[in-house]
Amino acid sequence: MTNRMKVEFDSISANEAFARVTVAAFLTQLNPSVEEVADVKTAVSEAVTNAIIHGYQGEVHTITIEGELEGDLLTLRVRDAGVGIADIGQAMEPLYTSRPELERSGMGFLFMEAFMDEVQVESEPGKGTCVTLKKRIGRD
Amino acid sequence: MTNRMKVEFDSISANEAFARVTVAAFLTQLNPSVEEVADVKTAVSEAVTNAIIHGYQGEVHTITIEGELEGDLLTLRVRDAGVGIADIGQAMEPLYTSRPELERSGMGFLFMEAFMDEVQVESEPGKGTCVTLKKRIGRD
Amino acid sequence: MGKERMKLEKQTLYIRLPMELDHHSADAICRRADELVQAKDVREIVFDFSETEFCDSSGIGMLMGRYKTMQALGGTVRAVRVRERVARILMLSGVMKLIPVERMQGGVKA
Amino acid sequence: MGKERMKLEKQTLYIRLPMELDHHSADAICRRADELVQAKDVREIVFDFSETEFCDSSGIGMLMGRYKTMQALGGTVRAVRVRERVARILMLSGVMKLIPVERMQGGVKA
Ligand SMILES: Nc1ncnc2c1ncn2[C@@H]1O[C@H](COP(=O)(O)OP(=O)(O)O)[C@@H](O)[C@H]1O
Ligand SMILES: Nc1ncnc2c1ncn2[C@@H]1O[C@H](COP(=O)(O)OP(=O)(O)O)[C@@H](O)[C@H]1O
Repeated sequence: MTNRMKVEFDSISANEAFARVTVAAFLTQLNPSVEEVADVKTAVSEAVTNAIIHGYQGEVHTITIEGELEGDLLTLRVRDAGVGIADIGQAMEPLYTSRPELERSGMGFLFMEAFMDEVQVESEPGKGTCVTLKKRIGRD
Repeated sequence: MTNRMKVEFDSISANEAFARVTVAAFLTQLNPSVEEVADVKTAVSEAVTNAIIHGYQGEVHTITIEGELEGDLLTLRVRDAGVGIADIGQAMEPLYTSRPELERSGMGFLFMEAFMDEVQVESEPGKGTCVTLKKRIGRD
Repeated sequence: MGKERMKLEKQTLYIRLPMELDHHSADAICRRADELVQAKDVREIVFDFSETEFCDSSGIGMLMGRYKTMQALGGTVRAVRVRERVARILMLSGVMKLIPVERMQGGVKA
Repeated sequence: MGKERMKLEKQTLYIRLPMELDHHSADAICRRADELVQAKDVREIVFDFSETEFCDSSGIGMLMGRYKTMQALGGTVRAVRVRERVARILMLSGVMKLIPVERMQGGVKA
């Protein structure tokens, strides 16, 4: 089973739910458990919210999610062309947030790590960020 | 309320359901009725199935759906870069099908017309097809 | 389309249709039904729509195709337990003029 | 966040949370709750999670923020009727160490 999709949408907060449903619909083909769907939705929600709040700082631009199914492996790439991250190590530390005034908990990356098998971040200040999320489905 | 999305996926039949769910999730923001969601899903299913069967004739290539919300108007564009349609008038005739051997009923365009407010087809033989579907939501 | 969704009783083939009847699912059903019709002495096909919430023109194609095959063999086709939304689709397609369609009892919503 | 989802009874503010608690919905709730806390004499906020099937770190941010505000005012915050899946998120975040969390009774699945 191999399948690919790519979805682009405006960086407005109403699209957080849209991104979750779209990824869940794509994932359906691997016959995931309810728990696995919830895990993936949570991780996608974190990455997309970060692109909206931090990447584009509230301005409306395009967010892209690429999805790939290969065997039992789901790979997602959430991209923005926003401000980027200067210190990725610091950004991924639990509880670190650059925007405490916005009710951020600093737990976005923590949740991505908790619910996916693998989280990779590539970023260049001024160019944007790509978060790669991987999870094997149906293993437990 | 303005919003845009674009989704690309492989032309495999398992993605017909994916396309329906994705468009329905996008539409949610206009607070559609159950009936309106079903109407739009049916039309999308027809256009995507046509791209898979007729446009790409079973080969795996990319199908694109662009969605736009403006006020209460939903606009969808379903595109393939497949064989195209030589005679659009004939193709849109109820019951016409070029592939009767494939259990086609020739009712795809009929259903699109029945469930959407507007259906436009642009196509060039050898280049591909774009079906534009429009519907005002929450009018009745 | 798992085998367990088709059942041959005497000369009647019962087919329990899926939640979403589109080109993807209809294709598999057509193949499996035709195999059975060719291998066994089937006089009637009963399509059970009770679980079907979505149906597009590929579902109509499936019904029409089975209707033609069975007619050629002197047999019949029926659709039972059809929900409101799907009934609307069957109506619109004109397939109700060829095939007896029995709606779902008890007002279950599509 | 409609006004009807927040209710002030004596000095307790009850907030019925939405099905999906994400950045989009949490933002609106924070704004509205802070308005009420500033305008009225609120001693306690009770977050009713009974409808909430999805919660991400933005929901945690909302809880932590309200906890800090209420603490500064000498008040308290509680979460009630939390489903399994959401409880797991609250656990993971450590927010359960700060705020009393009462699970949904009757084994309703998230
Ligand atoms: N797409 C992004 N673009 C720019 N910065 C980001 C992006 N994603 C995360 N960051 C940075 O990483 C930090 C930590 O992210 P996260 O763990 O999700 O916590 P939070 O969103 O609560 O701040 C953010 O505060 C931000 O500085
Ligand atoms: N995307 C497409 N690419 C090429 N040809 C198409 C496309 N969509 C429709 N057609 C042509 O239009 C005809 C009628 O389409 P439709 O009304 O959906 O009926 P059906 O799919 O059952 O054949 C098709 O048989 C085909 O010849």
